[in-house]
Amino acid sequence: MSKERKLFLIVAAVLIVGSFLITTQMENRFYYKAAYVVLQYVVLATAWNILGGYTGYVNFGTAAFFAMGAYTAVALIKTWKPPLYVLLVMGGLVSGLLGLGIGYLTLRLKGVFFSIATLALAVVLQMIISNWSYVGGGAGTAILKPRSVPMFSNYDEFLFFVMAALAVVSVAVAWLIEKSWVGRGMAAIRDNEEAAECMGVPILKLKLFATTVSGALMGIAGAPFSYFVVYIEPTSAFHLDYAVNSLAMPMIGGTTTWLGPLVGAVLVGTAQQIATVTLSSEMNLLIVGSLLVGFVVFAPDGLVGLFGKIRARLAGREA
Amino acid sequence: MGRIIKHVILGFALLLAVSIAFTPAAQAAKEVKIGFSMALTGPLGPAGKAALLAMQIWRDDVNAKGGLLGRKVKLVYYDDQTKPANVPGIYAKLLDVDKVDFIVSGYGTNLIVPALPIAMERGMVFMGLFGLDANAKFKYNNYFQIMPAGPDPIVDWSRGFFELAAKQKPRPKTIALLSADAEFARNAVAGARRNAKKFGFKIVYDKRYPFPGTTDFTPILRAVKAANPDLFYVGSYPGGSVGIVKAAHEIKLEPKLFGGGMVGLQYTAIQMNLGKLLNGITDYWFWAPEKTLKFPGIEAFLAKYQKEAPKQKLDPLGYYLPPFAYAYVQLLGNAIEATKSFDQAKIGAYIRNNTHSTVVGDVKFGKNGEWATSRTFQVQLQNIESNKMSEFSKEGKMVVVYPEEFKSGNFIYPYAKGK
Amino acid sequence: MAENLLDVHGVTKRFGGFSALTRVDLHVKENERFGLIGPNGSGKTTMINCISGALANDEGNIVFAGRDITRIPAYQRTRLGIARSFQIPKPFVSMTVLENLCIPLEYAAHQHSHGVELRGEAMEILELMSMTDKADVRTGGLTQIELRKLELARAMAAKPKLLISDEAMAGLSNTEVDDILEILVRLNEEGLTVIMIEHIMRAVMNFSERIVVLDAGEKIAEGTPDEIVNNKDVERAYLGA
Amino acid sequence: MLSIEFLLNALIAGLLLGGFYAAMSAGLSLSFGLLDVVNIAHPAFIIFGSYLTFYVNEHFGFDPILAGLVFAVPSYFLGVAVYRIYYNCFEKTGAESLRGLVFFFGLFFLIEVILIITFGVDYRLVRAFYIGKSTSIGSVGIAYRLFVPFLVGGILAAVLYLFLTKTFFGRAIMGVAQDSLAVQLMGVDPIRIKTVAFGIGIATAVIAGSLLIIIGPVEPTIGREYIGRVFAVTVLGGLGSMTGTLVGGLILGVAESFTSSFFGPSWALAVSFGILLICLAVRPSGLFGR
Amino acid sequence: MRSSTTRTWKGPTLAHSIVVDNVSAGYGAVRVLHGVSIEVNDGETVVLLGTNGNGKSTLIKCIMGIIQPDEGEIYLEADGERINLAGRNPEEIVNLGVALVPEGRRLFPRLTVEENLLLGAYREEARRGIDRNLAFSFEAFPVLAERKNQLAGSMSGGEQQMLAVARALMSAPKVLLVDEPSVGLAPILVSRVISKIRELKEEYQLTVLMAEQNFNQAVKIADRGYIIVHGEIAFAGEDTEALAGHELVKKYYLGA
Repeated sequence: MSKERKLFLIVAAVLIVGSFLITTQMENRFYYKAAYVVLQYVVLATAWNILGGYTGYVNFGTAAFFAMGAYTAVALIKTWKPPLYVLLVMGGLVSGLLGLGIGYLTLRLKGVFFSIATLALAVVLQMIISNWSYVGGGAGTAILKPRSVPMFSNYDEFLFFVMAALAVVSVAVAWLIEKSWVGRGMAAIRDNEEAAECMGVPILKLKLFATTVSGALMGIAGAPFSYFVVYIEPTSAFHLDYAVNSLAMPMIGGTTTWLGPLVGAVLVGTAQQIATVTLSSEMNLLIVGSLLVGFVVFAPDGLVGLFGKIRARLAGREA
Repeated sequence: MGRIIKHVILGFALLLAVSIAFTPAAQAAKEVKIGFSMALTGPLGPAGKAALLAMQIWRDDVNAKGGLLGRKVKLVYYDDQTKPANVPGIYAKLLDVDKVDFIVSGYGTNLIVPALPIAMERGMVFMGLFGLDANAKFKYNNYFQIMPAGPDPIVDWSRGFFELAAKQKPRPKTIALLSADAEFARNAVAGARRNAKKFGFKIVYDKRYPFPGTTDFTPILRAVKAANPDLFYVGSYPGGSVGIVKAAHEIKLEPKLFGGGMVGLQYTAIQMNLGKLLNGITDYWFWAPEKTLKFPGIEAFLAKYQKEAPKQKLDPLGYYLPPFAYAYVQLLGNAIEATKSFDQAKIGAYIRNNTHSTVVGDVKFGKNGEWATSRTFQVQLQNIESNKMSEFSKEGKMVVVYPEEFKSGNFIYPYAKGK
Repeated sequence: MAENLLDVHGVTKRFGGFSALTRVDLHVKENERFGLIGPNGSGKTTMINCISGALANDEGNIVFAGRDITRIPAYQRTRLGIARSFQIPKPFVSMTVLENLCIPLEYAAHQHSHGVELRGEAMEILELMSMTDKADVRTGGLTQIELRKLELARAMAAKPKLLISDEAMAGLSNTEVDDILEILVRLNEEGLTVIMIEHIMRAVMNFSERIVVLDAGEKIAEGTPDEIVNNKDVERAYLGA
Repeated sequence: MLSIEFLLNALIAGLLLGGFYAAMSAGLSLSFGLLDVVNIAHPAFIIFGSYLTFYVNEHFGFDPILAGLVFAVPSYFLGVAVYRIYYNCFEKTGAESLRGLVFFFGLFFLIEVILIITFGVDYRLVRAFYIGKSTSIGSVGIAYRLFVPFLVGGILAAVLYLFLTKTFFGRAIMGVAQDSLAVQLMGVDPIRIKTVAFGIGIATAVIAGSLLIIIGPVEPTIGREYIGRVFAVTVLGGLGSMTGTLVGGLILGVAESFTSSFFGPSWALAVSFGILLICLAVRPSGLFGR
Repeated sequence: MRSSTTRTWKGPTLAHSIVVDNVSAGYGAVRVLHGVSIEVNDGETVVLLGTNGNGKSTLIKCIMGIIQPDEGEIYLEADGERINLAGRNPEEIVNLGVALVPEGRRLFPRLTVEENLLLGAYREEARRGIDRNLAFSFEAFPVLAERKNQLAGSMSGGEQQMLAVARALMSAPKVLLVDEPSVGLAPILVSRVISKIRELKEEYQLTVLMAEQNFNQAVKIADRGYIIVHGEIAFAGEDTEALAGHELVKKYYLGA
């Protein structure tokens, strides 16, 4: 167990260092921008999956948590322009608390009501942000990103590195949860709440843990958003696409393991980036929608499950 | 253990595949490439598509004459889906992968601002298409914006409306302000608020409505009616504009002057739907088939546009955005020709320092790349008798009542008289 | 005489206007084999739900191992040593049999203490149930009998002081019933207290040292199996007046 | 500003809007409230209906209401097909909770995209003789544009109410949600009942779509604005109660109208969603939850 | 125990009877019934006795098509026709004129009393006589008439059981199956329900099969009965007196 953990952490560290080294070598900014978006979806999909995949509660409000992270950052930037890591921490904190709150309010309900409540939450928060003129309100506001940053040749590369590190960290968090007693307890809740409670699993605590961690990761992913787009306004920060994608990606990749959302986010996210600059975006949406419905109907365990099945079949043939 | 390593390798293989996918095809020889993002889907999609058509017409016009400095023009564009988050990636791709020679903006403030820092970093001339004060924070000197708002765009935008109001006898005293809760409308109303103060009108109602998400405007307009304003300035988007006009007629809301910043009333489909309901409304306008606005080349352009538009299900008349979409690339092209150079700094300086003749008239830029003087028309809709399209391509329906210089008919006051 | 492990004092549970349990007392001694019987709808399952914490009783209190547990949540009761099996099996479907056992082992028996070899312990329990060959099978691949055994195994994996077996034998063949009885007897010999709810009279009568009979939410009899068989009230409850 | 007349007008406007909200939510009340099928895509079907209405109004001059009624028939079969897929893929295997929800979410998205591809992203409107006219009773003004949807919505809710309580089939729909085995014991095939009920739900969504486009212009993604509203109405009124849906719709309409009138329209949406959140937290069975 | 060969074929009459022939059934891999054969002849009231978990309800569910038997056959002999029930689903069987008062009543708690009754008359044949049957239900159970607009879920247990019986009769059945009518009822109500069933049986000329653990109540109305233990017919009493051999019954019941 611990040997596996060590190896995983080493790989994670190597990936972070690797993504830093990439920035010293490669110039083309487009790749950084595209990679940033894909990595941002890795974080969101992984975060969604901690609650949705591991624990079995479908969150339609990803955009709310994401945007709360982004707007926490905007408010801070407007106030005293703290360094990025402060934005990340605060964005995570606010969205984590939001997750805790909404969890406390609704998790005693049937799963479906939780989902509807998250949907409603996104709308209410968007309204509130739209009416808060300090962060630009409905009109939005332009955010000047710092002109330079030590060790990086420009801010885009720095943002890419930050998001790469966040992606690695969030996948690592998901992995640690999955492999720990917490993750096993979450799986028990997903399978049967009543039985889980009778086996000694503190279901309310674990569910609140899941909403908090999931929300916090989404908030952290949102914190650098305003620096990335330079201009932030509620409709784009609260866009339903975040909810659809962060749910579709794990569904396509597979929801029960850390690998599923990663694979889903990388594949679908990359495909979207390519489609944005090649196909028309209607086709882009059509593809995501069809993939989502197709996978849910035909391959409910996602790509990871599909590969597992194929491998099992091949192994069976060899034997 | 081995599994993790395998996954990592898999991941890198994937990354590699991705970068191959993004590698551009072989460079076509000797074209001048102009790159931009455009809203082809999403809320701004319809207008964005029309703008694209206008730009394509310009490209064909230029190429028919032999191109720019002997090189053919090629447009490279991607759909930003009206999502600001897509814009930075698109411009990075245009510059680093497609290696375009020039960039111009997409349509609308939200989609211009995310691209501006990129243009700044690369020191490129950046033509803007309908951005409202987009450069206020950046103050980039090579940014030029084609919408005729004026040097202080947010305030100048509605100045005409207020100047008209101030001239009436007896002088109106009170005003109600209503805006959609989104970028343009809020800015427009913010400007109106300042103008109201400047002209000494008392604000008796000042509220925002959610956009999108408002189904019915009746309760809102009743609240306005209860406040009984002389003037009613509205900042709204197409969906809301229609709802507001209809609800205003239903509850017989009759301020003395009504309109201002309502987007959508300039669109042919909406005009055809509202028909007679439009009469008497005074709204901002950019171009109308009035005798005072026959700028050189505009009629030829519109003829080409109107031939193609129905095929693409675009606004069939195209008076609103297309002439300006044509003009902002026309202006860039003319600058290239005039300087006989592809040097960004030279072209920027030329645009900054000269007056340019375009299909939307003479353009001179001032502070922050906005027009040196405001030329936002106030148009009053008059004598509309039916819902037919031909109704709106005739002279005398969209009467320019401000500024004096372009005035094409008489202003009818109060609103109820024009109804 | 051993001390009472479980004391249920005057527990009442109402659903709307309907009283499922009316002031019921139960006293289960340490290491006792205790039978709880009653006709259908007499309130047996409600009683278990109140003891295990799935339902909150309206009146009365429940004391387990000297501690009042009336208001503490179900998972903590399990950790204190009350485990139950479900009448209708509720396995964790995404897990293998072994992983199913690891949940209670980890959460209730060891409460996440480090360095415990869960698999080994789980295998021991499976051995007891003669299910070792199914350790790595997902629960979807189990037969009904195996699912019932899993229910029991999972309850035992919580390492309880008190095991409540809710109709664990319904539908099993005679030999299978004997198998399970044997397991329960052995566990009891090792110190486990067992409450058995069962319709298979042969099993309850043979197993139990003491039996309580519920009817329409009230306790109508208590005694040794012999006393119960010859109790007129019990006969009336089962055979009707 | 707080005159009786003003109050009355705000109330009437809210009630008119509320009747329409009830019509929008009636189908969801069937599928979600009675059949436990969480049809998140319901608003997308409404917008789908708006576009069908737009198409025949634009090209053949069909009256929008008539168009809605005519299209209700084929869309019933569309609903039947959707439910068949849902049943076979999710309900039968017992995987409906998570994946079924995601299925409908994906469907929502697909319908949007298909509408964009077919009709473009423009705002679309319809014409009808009653649009733009109004009447007044005393000091209370009533716009036909709102009154017609209110009327049709009310009739729709009433017809559904009568159908559910007065016909054998309707009672079977009510029954199937409560105990599908017991319904079988009455000689009813529960799957058939559910299929028909879901189909009717989609048919009403399409009718509601024709009402929506009478009230105001519609674009393909506008359905998103109504997800929260229709669920708010359904949950607020109490799952599965047609009377509750009607009352829930009226409450929401009046709440929005009052907020718009007295506090400013920008809070209207938040207030109605706030009601939903509070309702979920405090009394999930809704006002009329039986 | 009877073997299936002793069964006599009835000529073409309007008779309705049920024949269960050597049926084995269960849930998943759990066998609950092991080769059970019973028959219920036209106009008879037959009780199926035994404590819970012995297979009474499973047998009733088999007849009703809720569970399909693994082995053996179930016939409905109706109007001279012999219809195999195995493989049919409950709604088909209801349409053949068999109705069940299920264990636990399974009313529609959020429908009114009257709506519950009307839903009982869903099948085509029952709709024709609906007014008469509804009137009869209200006459037979005056309490239902009093509470016809009350929600079924808000009534007391005894009233609910009455409603369940009345609802089953609304489908105008020829054969009535009753599963554990006494569950959760006070003794006084049990006897009231049981005697009502007898009364109705006479009135409708029904054939009744009742599963019941309350022995003393059940034998009051039974013509004869079976005792089922561990999924097998342990005793077939040709009349109530044979069943009343208390000691034997007690043995089977309490396992003593």
